[in-house]
Parts: sequence; structure tokens; C-alpha cells
Amino acid sequence: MQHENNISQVFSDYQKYMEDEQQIREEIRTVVRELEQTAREILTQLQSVHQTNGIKSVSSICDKCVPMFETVREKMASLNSKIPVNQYYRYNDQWRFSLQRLAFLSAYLTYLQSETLVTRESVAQIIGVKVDRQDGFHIDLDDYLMGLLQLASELSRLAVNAVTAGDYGRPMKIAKFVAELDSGFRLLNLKNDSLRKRFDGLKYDLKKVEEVVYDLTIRGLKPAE
Amino acid sequence: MQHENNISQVFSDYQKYMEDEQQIREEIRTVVRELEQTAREILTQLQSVHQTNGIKSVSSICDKCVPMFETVREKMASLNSKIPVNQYYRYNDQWRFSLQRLAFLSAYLTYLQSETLVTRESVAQIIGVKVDRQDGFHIDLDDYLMGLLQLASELSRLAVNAVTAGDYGRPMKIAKFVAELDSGFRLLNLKNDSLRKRFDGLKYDLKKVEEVVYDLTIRGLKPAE
Amino acid sequence: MQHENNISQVFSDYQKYMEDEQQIREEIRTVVRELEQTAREILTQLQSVHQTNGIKSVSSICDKCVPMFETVREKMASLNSKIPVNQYYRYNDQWRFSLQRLAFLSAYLTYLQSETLVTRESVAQIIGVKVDRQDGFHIDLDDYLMGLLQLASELSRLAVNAVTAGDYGRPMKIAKFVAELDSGFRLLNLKNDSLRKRFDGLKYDLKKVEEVVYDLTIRGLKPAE
Amino acid sequence: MQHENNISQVFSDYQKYMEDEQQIREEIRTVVRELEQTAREILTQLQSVHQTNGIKSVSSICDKCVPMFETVREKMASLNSKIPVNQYYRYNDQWRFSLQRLAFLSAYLTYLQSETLVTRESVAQIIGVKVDRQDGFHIDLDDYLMGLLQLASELSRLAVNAVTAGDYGRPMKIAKFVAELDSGFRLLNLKNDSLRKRFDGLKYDLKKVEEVVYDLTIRGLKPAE
Amino acid sequence: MQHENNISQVFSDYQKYMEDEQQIREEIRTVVRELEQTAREILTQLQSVHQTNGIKSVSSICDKCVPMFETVREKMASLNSKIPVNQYYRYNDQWRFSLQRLAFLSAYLTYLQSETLVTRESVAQIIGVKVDRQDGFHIDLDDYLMGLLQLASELSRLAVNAVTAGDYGRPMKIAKFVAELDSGFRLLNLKNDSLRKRFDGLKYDLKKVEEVVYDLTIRGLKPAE
Amino acid sequence: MQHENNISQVFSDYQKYMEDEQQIREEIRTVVRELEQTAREILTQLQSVHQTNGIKSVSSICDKCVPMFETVREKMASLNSKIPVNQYYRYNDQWRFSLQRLAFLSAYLTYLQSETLVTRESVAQIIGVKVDRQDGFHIDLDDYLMGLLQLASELSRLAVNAVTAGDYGRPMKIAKFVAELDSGFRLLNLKNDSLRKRFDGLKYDLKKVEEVVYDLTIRGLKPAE
Amino acid sequence: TEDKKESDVDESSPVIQMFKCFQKQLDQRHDKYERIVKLNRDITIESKRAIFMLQRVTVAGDCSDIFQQVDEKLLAVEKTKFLEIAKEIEQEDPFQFLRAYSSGLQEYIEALSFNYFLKNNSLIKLEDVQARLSFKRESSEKTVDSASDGQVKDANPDIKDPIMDVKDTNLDNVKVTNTDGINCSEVPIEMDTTDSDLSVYIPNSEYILGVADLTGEMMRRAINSVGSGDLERPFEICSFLREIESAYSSLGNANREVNRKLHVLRQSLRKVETACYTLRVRGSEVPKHMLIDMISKTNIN
Amino acid sequence: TEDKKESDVDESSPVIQMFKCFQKQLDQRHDKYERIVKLNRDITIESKRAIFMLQRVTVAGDCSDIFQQVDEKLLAVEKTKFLEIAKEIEQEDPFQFLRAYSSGLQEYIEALSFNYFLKNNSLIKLEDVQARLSFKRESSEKTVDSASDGQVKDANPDIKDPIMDVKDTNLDNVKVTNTDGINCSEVPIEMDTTDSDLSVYIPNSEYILGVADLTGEMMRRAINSVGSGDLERPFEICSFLREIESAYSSLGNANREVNRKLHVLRQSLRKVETACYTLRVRGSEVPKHMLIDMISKTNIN
Ligand SMILES: [Mn+2]
Ligand SMILES: [Mn+2]
Repeated sequence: MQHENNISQVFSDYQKYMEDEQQIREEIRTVVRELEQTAREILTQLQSVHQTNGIKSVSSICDKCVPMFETVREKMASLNSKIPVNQYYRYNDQWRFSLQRLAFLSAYLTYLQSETLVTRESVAQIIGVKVDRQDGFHIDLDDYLMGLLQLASELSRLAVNAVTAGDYGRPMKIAKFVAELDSGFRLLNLKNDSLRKRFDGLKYDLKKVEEVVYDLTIRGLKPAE
Repeated sequence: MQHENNISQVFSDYQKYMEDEQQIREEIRTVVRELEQTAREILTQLQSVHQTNGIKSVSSICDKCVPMFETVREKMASLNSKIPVNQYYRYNDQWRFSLQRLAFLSAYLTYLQSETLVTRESVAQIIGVKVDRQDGFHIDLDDYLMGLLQLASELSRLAVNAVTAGDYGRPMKIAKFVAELDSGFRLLNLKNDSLRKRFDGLKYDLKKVEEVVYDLTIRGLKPAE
Repeated sequence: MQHENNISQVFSDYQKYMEDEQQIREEIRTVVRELEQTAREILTQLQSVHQTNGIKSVSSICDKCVPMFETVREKMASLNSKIPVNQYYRYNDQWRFSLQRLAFLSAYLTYLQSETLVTRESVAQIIGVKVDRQDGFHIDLDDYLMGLLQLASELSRLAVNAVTAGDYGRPMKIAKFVAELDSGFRLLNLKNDSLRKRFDGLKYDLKKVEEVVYDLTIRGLKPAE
Repeated sequence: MQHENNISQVFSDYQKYMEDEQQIREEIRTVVRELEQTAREILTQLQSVHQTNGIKSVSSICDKCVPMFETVREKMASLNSKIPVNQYYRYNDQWRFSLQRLAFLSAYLTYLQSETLVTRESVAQIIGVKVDRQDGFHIDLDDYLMGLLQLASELSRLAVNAVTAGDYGRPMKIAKFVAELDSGFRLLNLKNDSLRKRFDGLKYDLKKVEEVVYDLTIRGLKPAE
Repeated sequence: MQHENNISQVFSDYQKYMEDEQQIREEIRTVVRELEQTAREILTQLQSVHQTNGIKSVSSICDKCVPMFETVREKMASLNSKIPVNQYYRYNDQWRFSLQRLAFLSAYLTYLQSETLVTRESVAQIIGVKVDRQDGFHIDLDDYLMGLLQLASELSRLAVNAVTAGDYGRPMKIAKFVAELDSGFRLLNLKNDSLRKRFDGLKYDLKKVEEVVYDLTIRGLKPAE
Repeated sequence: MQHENNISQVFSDYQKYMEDEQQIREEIRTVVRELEQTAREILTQLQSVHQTNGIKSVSSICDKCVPMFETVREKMASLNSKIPVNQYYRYNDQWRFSLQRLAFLSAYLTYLQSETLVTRESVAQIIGVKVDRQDGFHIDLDDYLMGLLQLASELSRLAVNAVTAGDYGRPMKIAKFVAELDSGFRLLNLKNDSLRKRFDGLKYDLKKVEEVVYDLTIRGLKPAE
Repeated sequence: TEDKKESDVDESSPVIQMFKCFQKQLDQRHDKYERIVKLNRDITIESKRAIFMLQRVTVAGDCSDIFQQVDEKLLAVEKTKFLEIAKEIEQEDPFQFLRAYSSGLQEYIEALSFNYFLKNNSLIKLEDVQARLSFKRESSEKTVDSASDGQVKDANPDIKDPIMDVKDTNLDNVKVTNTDGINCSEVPIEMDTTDSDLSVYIPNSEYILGVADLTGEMMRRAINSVGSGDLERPFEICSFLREIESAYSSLGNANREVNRKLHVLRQSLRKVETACYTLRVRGSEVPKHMLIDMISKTNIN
Repeated sequence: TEDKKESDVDESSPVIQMFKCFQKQLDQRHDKYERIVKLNRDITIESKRAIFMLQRVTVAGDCSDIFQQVDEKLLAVEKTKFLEIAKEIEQEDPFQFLRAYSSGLQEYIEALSFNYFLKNNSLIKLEDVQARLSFKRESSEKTVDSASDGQVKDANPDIKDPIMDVKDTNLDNVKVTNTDGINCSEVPIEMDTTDSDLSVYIPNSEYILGVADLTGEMMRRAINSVGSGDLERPFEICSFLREIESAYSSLGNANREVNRKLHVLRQSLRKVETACYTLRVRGSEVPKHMLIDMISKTNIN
């Protein structure tokens, strides 16, 4: 019968289609897992600034991280090669979280190195992706901003620990930086999504940093500017 | 200050980016709403076969539907024009449900016209989309299959109402058709997703139709084949 | 058939009713979005008092804000014109949050200008609404109160930053003000709603301010009154 | 520092432990997927008895299935080899569903061949597992019973389709068989688990079969016993 | 009839099987309940360090706990004797939570006694179980780690209360210890399970402790190291 | 400290209260399990009327059941003795289901014996409880009614199987009986509880029985009354 | 913090005075809400009971007294409970307290429309429902001449005039007297209200939700009809339900609550369709001569 | 199905008679449940308001009138709402309707125990709560000589005698008169009740749940104390909460509701501990000489 063959054809096509997709998902999963492994290592490295003598060795800590981003870029190239053309958004749930984490790490490293805000262009360069969707595997603005919010949180912690380590100047600079970030975010008309939720945490980070500055001020520990 | 401008730049870029996206989403929403309106009208039309005299006017009901798909194709062309290149999967949650519904309507119309299973190619043609992702706005296999499962459910209802309307031959043909669909789906190794869940309903549809055939058989109402 | 027309009439009435509602909602949404944009700008302006030299330029900051409320009043008039008579509570979820925010901004501005508590009447005047429902688009008591609670929170932050900026008198006045606000709120029998939840935070704001006063007192930094 | 090494040791041990487990889970998943593929093929074969001429070719259908169980036994041996000693219950969520499905298939085949109830011993033999836990990879009693409940459901469907195919004797025998199953299950003091839930469906299966017998009886179609 | 006996046999076997299982479950439940009672008593004892004079009597509190673990070991031996060979994972939901709790208590006691991290070997010894699955009733690595995360949370509370009680040295040591735990956990590639969820809380515990250290430092209350 | 003793007293009272409750619950559970065992045996006995020759031996089946209710009454006396005065509703979730089941069994037995509706008084007598709460362990009106609804469902099945067994008179009497029951239930104002839900099924039972009567009538098989 | 005592609650402070005023306003509103919630519970219960009574109607029996009882019950609910709500929300935005009585209102609409369907075989209109919840004001000085537009046009004579006199309720008009000279009422209550009638406004969406519930009762009625030998009713109801289903389905952008009820409505329709199918397939079995034979036999009995 | 008509509802059938009786019984029970639910809502609201009033107590202010108002409010709730419940459930199994008033009872216990704590710094006993919900029967012929054991032993003089005369409530005793000679009451109401007092029984578990809620109010009180300059209260409350937490934690097999509330209790304790920590760490900063200096300065102001 004509349409019976038809029916089996439909279903065997579909079986093939599903297997291909599953294959792709598994390959992505493998690369993403490796990316996360590298990200964890960078984070461990960067977090050592919180430790007793960490604040004094910021620059050497940064130096250790720089080459680790080489690995990130390699993995990212590999990830890129797994994604069929035009299907970035079909699979991006699988790497979105890792990409945000890497944006944060780039921003943290950049801040520690130069006390400046990393641009999206720089993030893209550091982790080896494109800025624009049409140029290939890229980092979305949302994911970049998510990384910045993670940075604010990390810096508020750093302000506290800097004081513990006797570095009274750093909190001032952090306060200024986080206040600017806050002003920036306030301009945005955020949707009610995960970015908005995370942004709600920013004011607590800012408040914490301001309180550290207050504590230093009232005790006369604030260094002359 | 250098990096302050930097910061404001970041955020005003983002504001632009978000507004663009929101713009696109709203345009899509508008077209999809119109598509759904048309789909509802086609459905209302097709469902009139369940009504008391509906079963006798199947062909005229179908005739009324055919031109309505012209509207579908127009809206679909318009939808296609809203989607930035390569971002089908970024937005496809917005039309996925409607696409499944339209696949179902195409399949139902085709069945009522010719008692055959619509192919994905035909669905694509009827509603004005492509079959292959690379050729443009397309219909995914999952969505096509979801439409077929909706068809099975509709046909099991039709088998019941056909008998009420005195048409004893139709359930036999429906039973054969749904059994074939069931065999096809059984071959698939479905993931635990919405398709799988919906597939679990297929066996109840089949059972229902088989019971109708049984009721007719045991009362000697089954027409000679 | 008699009742068929009946039914279609009923549902086309409802369809009309829903479409009207949707139309109104969309118009409201547009105006509210503009209101929020203005509110964000006022807030950005007012928050600059927290910055290094902000505390010294309070009055010039206030002066910059005053004309911005003109825009608020215009938008509010526009919003008012969208709402059918006696249907304020049908749609008020759409602007409730913005209205609270504007009540807060009025209260903050008033405090910075005169160190007094804004009345509901004044809020209404500043943002261009009525106090009583019968008189037109009004501000609910709940929303006004919510604005006051946001004020308390903002002032506790200001007390901290004032100290950082070397203004030791301001925290004393803030403490007195917030304490009075707290006494007032404790008179209310709140339901388990968002107002209650936010009120639960007020005691922490008061505590924070008291701590600042304490810090100044033990260091003999409290200025003579 | 002594305990610091200690700490890293703890965590690297754990990393190893988790990777091992994940490895095992993936190997199991692969074999189970193959098992399910085979089970689907057997089911497709067995379900052809519902088709128009199926009821007349029961024995040839059964003959085709028998060798397919050879594959089942091979996969089962492979599965067994993946499970670390004593950890059947650690991983059994992964194959439990498939095992129940295979128990059902064995029971269905046995019924079609000989109209008898398969024993757990026979199931174990047919699918290549042990009966007793201590002898190796085994089938739990719960899973065997779940298979029997699936059988009852399948047989109630078969009773309906047998009548459609003109076989009036089969429903009588099915009714007797399902009634016995029902009596058996009624003796059990089932816990409130999935077995209990599925058992609640048995009475509907029995009722359906009884109604088929009733339909035949009242029309004088019941063959002499 | 042959197979009827067959059927009753199946069901009376099953009845027996279920009763045996139920018997085992109830015996386990009884012992686990006793274990939990003992655990609660140890916890009450250990938590008395938070009370006003508790911090000064840490060592006598520990001394009172030590003999209570004797009871734990006895109950554990009894529990072990209830579990049929190779069925640890069949029933382990029943004691998993208690085992984690006991791991925490061992870790807490050990910390209070010696300010070191308990090893899994020590936990096993303290509560009377094995480390390796093949040696008998054991404690899984997951459960041990869960205990450590509970410890971190408890220590962050202790840091706060120690200060209240005038012990300014303890928070420093706790901070160092929790930071090490945090580094350890960061190395792990945790699955999305309960351990991961609990781990997400660790960073808050660490932050809390760091803030305590900060508060002491800035007030010059940090004792010389 | 004054209030400390106070607190421990309060909580040790409560601990006692809970332990007493648990004790009672466990005793109840044991008796209820035995009651259910007996109920299952009675049901198995009564359900044999559905079997091939069952309909002809109704009276001997009933005779076998009568003494089994003696056991029920004994267990019920035992259950009664476990419940503290005025605490029936504290524990009645534990036996509610069994009591409904026993009410059904009494009603079924009574119907088979005399084709009459059992009264609540009779149910109480048959299973050895009181009607009024004040007089001791009683059967609630709801539970009695639930038993009657189960009876209707059982009788609709019996009507079908009676025809199969060649007894054409019984369905007529069942129809009259179930119709009267239905009229009775329709007088009640039920809340949205389990009774209401079960009552919703009664109309389908009545419909089924009416269909059997119809089948007999059109075939002239209805015996003269 | 020693100067704390200075800033302790100062009863004469304007802020405290202001908040005392707020306290009264909030309490008044909460109390009103609470009173409406209680009325809502009463309405729900009474409407449910009316529905139960209507399910007792059988073709065969004499039902006129059931209808009379239901009419009285509904009228009583209107004249007491709804009238009280109408008084409570007079001068208020009707949407402000809707959430407090929405469930009762829907249940009442379900009962009323079921009653209407059983008598008239058609769907009661929103205007007719609204007319029943519109009341003449007892204390009005001038008589209301202009009859409401919303009168029931083809109403059964059993249904009383929907604009009813309010005499037998003894609700006081809530007057807020201000003790300390500050206007503490959130809403000034005293207004010239002589020329306005009291009513409980029914948003179209509430009406539509009540009608959705009606379909469940229609399904029950259809199945009951089969049980009680009325073999035509199910087909009528089936046709009616199909129309309603089709009308609901063609609504665009319906809200979530409607969609949820639509799902239940579809299940009800399937049940009725299956019942009709069974009637038809069983009915088809009787050969003409047997049917005649059968009928004659029945007549003998 | 022609003979259907014969089996139509037969009003005289014993089955129908029986079900008419059931109808009355069910309606009576549902009506009673509904009345209790309404009382429960009133109790909840009044108790919440009492709690709000108590949160207004400050050390500095003159609080005796707040306490007096709260005492009066609680007494009023007891003498009206709880007494009505007591009458409703008289002769019933106290657990049968518990679900209908459990939430109000817990809120009342929360209010009462908070009041008690603020006055006595200790936890009110279950017997004392129970005594307040036990009432003398107005219509009893013989006077009740034996005073209840449950009297508040060390009660503040502000708390009135818990066994109170019930005079100013005008509840009729619900009498079920049976119109058609069949006893339709599910429970015979008329009994010799002259020698039994009325009461609302409080299961220990309800008491424990009410006390769990109390801890949330204590936390609020502690933080408020810091804000209003009372720096000792938080430490007292912290110690009290720790004891309660410890007592709750040592309960075996606590039910789910207790566990849920225990979680909240632990969070409250943490908040109070943090407040105490902050007080201590800040307080530690003042060198002796500065403190003296500071105090002298403050005295000048
Ligand atoms: Mn309803
Ligand atoms: Mn509370």
C-alpha cells in the first residue's frame, strides 16, 4: 500500500533525526564539561586573593591565570565546531551557564589587573568567541552582564577581606567601581528574568561595600586619596 | 574618566539590544496571534463534522477550509520575515505550539479529503513553510509528529460521532489508519519529553476506536468491505 | 434554532469585552513604561547624594529633580485618561509598582528638601493624582505607605554614606525621623501582604540607623544639637 | 600542614568516586537502550495479533518472537556484567521499567502459546536472569507482577479485537484467565505504590472482558463449551 | 486445574515476600528511630556551645558526647544486622539522612576537640561502620561530604556566637578552616543533586565567617596570632 | 532560671503526648490490618457470585460469609478498645477506608440475602459497632453512604454477569434497586469531598444497569414480573 | 542612644496622628473585606444546594415544586446576601472587592443558568443575570421611574421581577463618624445616592466562568437522563454543549482560568457524546418488527 | 425502559424516607462546620490585632494601657467567639471539627502566649490556656463549686479569672426539633448537661504549634528593642529562643507542620543571634575612659 510505506518512511526518518540530535547533545556535553573543569581551576586560582596573603600577590595570581585562558579558547573552538550552522539557540541552554561563568572570570581577572571594567569585546577575545552572532559562536549581551553581576558580588567580598588583610585603600576603589556598575544597571529596563533577579542582589553588594568604607572612615582608617 | 564612559557605553548598548529584541518579540507575538486566530477558525470549521449533520457534508466542509489555508500561508510568510537570520531557535517557543496545531489541521484536512496520511512535505506546502532548516523557516519533525498525535485523538472522537450520525463505515477505516500510526510510533525511541507524554495517549485513542469497531461488529452493523 | 444565536451573541459579547480589555491594557503598558523611564531618571539623580560629594550638593540635586516631576504629572494625566470610570482596581496591577516607586521618590525628595514626612496629599500633588478614589485616578493608601517604607530603607543607607562624607549631623536627624516612622507603622494592623512583608524590614533599617548614631556617639562625633 | 593535604585527598578521592559512578551509569544506559530496542521489536511483532488476520496466525507470530528473546538474553548478560557486586539496588531505577516490560512480553508470549500463566521462573529463563537475588542479576517479584498486570490490560484489548475478527471463543478463555489473575491479586495486601496503582486498573480490564462475554451471550454468539 | 494452583502459588509466594520485606523495613525503621534519638541527644549537647557560657566549656561538652557515640555504634551494629546481604542500596533511603547527620556530628565533635577535619575513616570508626562497601555496612562518600557541609554551616553560627561570648580568637580559626573546605569542594564537578544544592550554601557560610573576622579586625579585636 | 524548667516541662509533656499517640496509632494499625485481611476474605467469597456458576449458588455463598463477620465483630471490639474516649475523629483516617469497605460488604451480603437495602443500624450490628457516636465506636453516616455507593457499582457488574450466567430476572431487580438508591442520593447536598466524587460515578452504574435491562427488553428476554 | 527616650512615641506628633488615621482606614477596609468573604461563603453554599435540587428534577416526576423551591432559594440569596454585598460595595470601585466574592458569584451564576436552561432550554443572558442583582433602594425619596433595560425578556413566569424591593433586610448603612475631627474615612460615604440603585456588578468574565461550570452540571443531567429513561435529553444536551464548546474554543487569548475550565468542558462533552453513541448503537439493534413486538409487550405489563 | 416510570421517585418509599433523614443530618453538620469556620476567621483577625498591639509596647512608653486593651480584646474573643465554638461542639468529639478552627486557635495561642511572655518573661502553660477556654454554664441549675484545676497560678493580676461567667452572649442553644417523628439528628443534642462546663479543648499539638509561631513575634520584638534602644531585651530573648529551639529540636518524630515551623524558628533565632553579636561587637569598641566621657556628655543633653 502506498501510504503505509509512507508511514514507515516518516518514522524511520524521525528515528535518524533524533539520533543525530542526541549525538550532538552528547558531544556538546563532553566539551562543556571540560570547559567547566578549566573554569573551576581558574576560579580556584583567582579566589586565592581572599586568602591571608592573597591581597599582596594579586599580580602574580593574575599571571598564573592568563595562560589558563588559552585552554578556554581551545575548548571554545572545539565547542563551536560541534554546533550545526544556525542552531546556536537550539542548544545554548547547555553552555549558557558556563559562558556566564567565563565572562565573570574574564571580568574578575581584568579588574584585578587594571581596575577597569572589561568590555564585551575583551571578554569575547579572552575566551575566544565572537561578539556578533553573525560572525560565529558568540557571547550574548545577557550572558556578559550576568558575568558583571557576579563580579560585583565577588568584589564586595574582596572589600571585606582586603580590610582583614590590612589593605584599606582597595575598598574605596571597589566602592567607586561597584557604584558605577549599579548606576549603569539602573538605567536598564530589565525584564523579569534571571538577570533581573540577579540584579536585585547588586544593591546588597553595593550596600556592603559602602558599609566597609563607612567603617574605615569612622575609624579614621581611610587612606588619603 | 576613561572607563566610566566605557561603562555607560556598555549599558546604553544593552538598552538598545534589549529594545530591539523586545520589538522583535512583539512583532512575532502579533503575527502568531493572527495565525492562531486563523487556526481557530479552521478548527471550528473542521470540527463541525462532529455535529449532527456534519458527517454527511465532509467534502463541503473541507472545501470551505482550503482557502483559509491561503491566509495561513500569508501569515507564515510574514512570520518568516520577522525572524532574524539564524535565530529560529531563539524565538521558536513563541510559535511552536501554533505550528503543531497547524500541522494537525493540515493532517486532519488531508485525512478528511483523501483518508491518507499527510507527509511532512505536504504539511510544509499547505502551511507555507520549508521542510529543511537550511531552506528557511521550517517545520521541525517533532512538531509534525505532534500534529499526527493530535490527529489520532481527533479521529477517535470522529469514530464515535460518526456512528451516532449513522455512518458505520467510517470507524473501520479510522481503526485501520490509527493502528498504522500506532505501529509507526512504536518504532521510535522517544525521549521523555512532551512528545512521549502525548504518545502515551495514542494507545487509548486506538483502544477507543477498536471498541467502536467491536460494537458495530457484534451488532452486525459493520458494512461489507 | 433559538438558543444558538443566543450562544453566539453571548460569546461575541465576551470576545469584544476581552479585546477592549486587551486594548486598554496595552495602552496602559505603554504609558507605564514611560513613567518608569522617568522614575528611573529621577532615582538616578536622587541617588547621586550617596556619591562622594553628593551630600554637600543635596539642594542642587533636588532642584534638578523638581522639573522632572512635571513629566511625571503629564504621564499620569495620560494614564488617567486610559482608565474607564470605576475600573481602577481592574487594572491597577499594571501601575501599582510604579506608583509606589513614585511615592517613594516624592517622599525622598521632600525629605531631602525639608526633612519632613510627605503627606499622601502632597504625594498626590507632586505626581499629579488624586487622594480620593471618587475624584479620579488616585494613589491608594497602601501604595503611599509602601513608598514610605522604601524611604526608610534609603535613609538608612544615606545615614551610612553621610558619615563617610563627613556629615555627622544628618544621621541624628535621620534616626529621629525613621524612629517616628516606625512608631507610626506599628500602629497599623497589616494583613499578611506585601506591605506587611516590607514593614518587617523597617525594624532593620531603624536598627542600622541607631547603630550609626551609636558609632558617632561613642566617638564623641555627635554634633551638639 | 597536615590536615590540608588531608582535605585535598578527601576531595580528589571523591572526584574519582563520582567519575566511576558516572562511567557505570553510562554503560548501563547504553545496554538498557539496546534492550529497549529489542523489546520494542518483540512488542511490534506480538501486537500484530490485533490486526485483521492476526488472530488466525497467532502461532506463527509466536514463532517469530522466540528467537528475538535470544537477543534479550545476550543483552541481559551484558547488563549483568556492568553492575558491581551488591549494587543491583543502587542502579536498578535504570532498568526496572525495561525489566517489567520484558516480563510482560514473556507473559504475553507464553499466554499466546499455551494459554497459561507464566511463572517467575519461566520469565527469568526466557529473558536470561536469575530468580533469586543471591544467584546474580535477578528479577524482583514486584517487577514480575507488574508484567502480569500489563498482560491483563493487553488481553482485555485482545478480547475485543478477537470478536471483531470473528473469534468468539477466545474472549471466554480470556475472561476466565483474567478473573483468576484478579482473584490472585485481591489476596495481596499491597502497599500504596506503583503496583497498587496499576492493580486498580485490573478491575477495569476484567469488567471490559466480562462485558464482551455478556455481549456474546445475549446475542447467542457464545460457542458451546 | 494445573495453572490455577500455579496462580495461587504465585500470589501466596508474593504475599510472603512482601511480608518479609515489610518486616525488614519495620525493623530498620525502629533502629533508625533509636539512632535518630541518640543523634538528637548528641546534637543538643553539642549545640550547647552556642549558649552563653558554652564557648568556655567546649572540652567538657565534648567529653559528655564521647560516650554517647558508644550508643550510636551499638545501634549501628544492630542496624547492620537487619540488612540482608547485598541489599544496602535497596533500603538506604531509610537511613541515609541519619547517616549524614551522624557524619556531621562526628565532624563537629572532632572539630571542637582538635580543630581538624575528620576523615571518612574516622567518621566510620566513630559511628561504627565500614569505609568500603565490600567490608559491610558502610558510609558513602556523598553522605560524608553532606556531613561536612552541615559542619560548615554550624561553624559559621559558632563564629558569631563565639564573639558574643567574648571569644575573639575562634572566628579566625573557623574562617581558615571553612575557607579550606570551600577550596576543596570547588574542585568537584558536582551533579545537580542534593549535594550540589547544599554546596551552594557553603559560600554564604564562608562569607558570614569572613565578615565576622572583618568586624573583629577593624575594631582591633583580632588577637595576635 | 525560672522559665527554663517551665519550657522543658512543656516539651516533655508534648513528647509524652506524641509518644502516646504513636503507641495508639500502632496498635490501631495492627488491628486494622487484621480487619482488612478478613474483609479481603469476605470479598473474595462474595465475588465468587460473578463466576460461572456463582449466580446459582448465591445463598450458599452468603452462608459461608455470615460466620466470617463474627471475626469482624471481634476485631472491631478490639479496635474499639484502643481508642480513647472522644478521640474517634483523631484517628479515624486509619480505619475509615476499612469501615467503608465493611459497610459495603454488609450491604452486599444483605442485598444478596434479601434484595433489600441495609440500614445503617443493620450495618452497625453486622460489623459490631454503634450508630451514635455517644454510644461508643460508631460508623459515620458518610462511611455508610460510601459503602452503599460501592454496592451500586458492584451490582451493575453483577447485572452484566447474571445475564452471562443466564439469569435474566436479576438485572430487572437490580435496576429497580439502583434507581431507588440513586433517587435517595440525589436528595443529599454533598460537599466537594470523596463522597461527592464517588457519587458522581453512581449515574454511570445506573446507566449500565439500564442498558442491560434495555438489551433484555428488546430481545424479549425480560421475564414476566 | 540615651536620647532615645526623647524620641519615644509622641502621641501629639502629627506623624502619629496621621498614622492613627491610616489605622482606621485600613481596619475599615479589612473589616469590609471580611464581611464580604463571609457573604461569599453563604452564597456559595446556597447556590450549590440549589444546583443539587435541580439535579433532582426528572422528566417523569412532578417538578414544579422543585423549581419553585429553587426560585425561592435564589431569590432569597439575592435579596439577602447579594443585597448586603451591594450595600457594602456601594460607592466603591466594583473591582476592588471582586476577589472576595468572585467564587460565590460564579457558583450563583452556575445555579441560575442551570435553572434557566432546564426551563427554557437556552442560555440565560448576562443582562438578565445582572438585572437580578440590581436592587431598588428602599430609602430613595423619589421613585425610580425608568425601568432597567436589563429586564428578563422571555423569562419564565416563575422568575420574579428582577428589580425587587428591598424591605425585609435590616442592614444599617455603615456611617463612618469621625471622632477627632480628622477625616479618617478612606472614602467619604455620605453622598447623594437617592437617584442611584444598588447593584452587584457582574464583569463579563465572571459570567463566562459561571457558564463554563454550568456545562459540568449539564453533563450530569445528560447521564442521569439515560439512567432515568429519558433518551432524548442527552442528544439535546450534546448539541447544546457542542455549541458552547465551539464558542469557547473560538475565543482568542482567553485567560488561564477559562482555559482550565474549557479542558473540563471538553471532557464533559466527550462523556455526553459517548452516551449518545451508546444510545444510538444500542438503539440500532432493534429490527422494526421486534420493536413493535416489544412495545406491545410492554403495554401489557 | 418503559417501566421506568413505575420506579420513579416514590416519596413514601422507606429508602427515600431514610435518605431524607440523611439529608437533614448532613446539612446540619455542614451548617455547623460553616458557622465554626466563620468564628475561626474572626478569632484569627482579632488575635492578629492583639499581636500588633503588643508589638507596640516599648520599654520607655507607658504600656499599661496597651496591656489592658490586649487583655480586654483576648477576653472578648474568649467570651464571644470561643464560647460560641464551645457551644457548637458541645457533646461532639472535640477532634471532629478541629480542622475548622485550628488556625484561629493557633493564632490565639500565639497572641495569648506573647502577652504572657511580655508580662512574665516565661512561657504560658497549656493548662492555663485551656482554663481560659473553659466556661461556666450560665443556665446551670447548680453552681459549680469545684474550681478548675487549670487556674493560672502565677498569673499577672491583669489577667482576669479564666473561668468566666457567660452572661453577655446571646446564643440560643441549638435545638433540633424533629418534625416528622423520625430522629434525624445525627447526635441527640438534649442531654443532662447541667453538671458539665463548656470548653474548647486544646490538643497539645495545637498548643505547640501556636508557641512555635510565638517565636517569630519574639524575634520581631528583639530587633525592635535594638531600634528603640533597649539593649538588654535581645539577649534575654536570644536565650529564651535558644531554649525553645533546643526543646523543639529534641522532639522525636515531630509532625511535618512542626518541622516546617521549626525551620522558621531557626531562622528567627539566627536573626536574634546576629543582633546580639552586633551589639556585643560594637559595644566592645568603647574604651573605658571614652565610655565615661560619653555618658557624662549624654547627661548634659
Ligand atoms: Mn458545579
Ligand atoms: Mn505571627
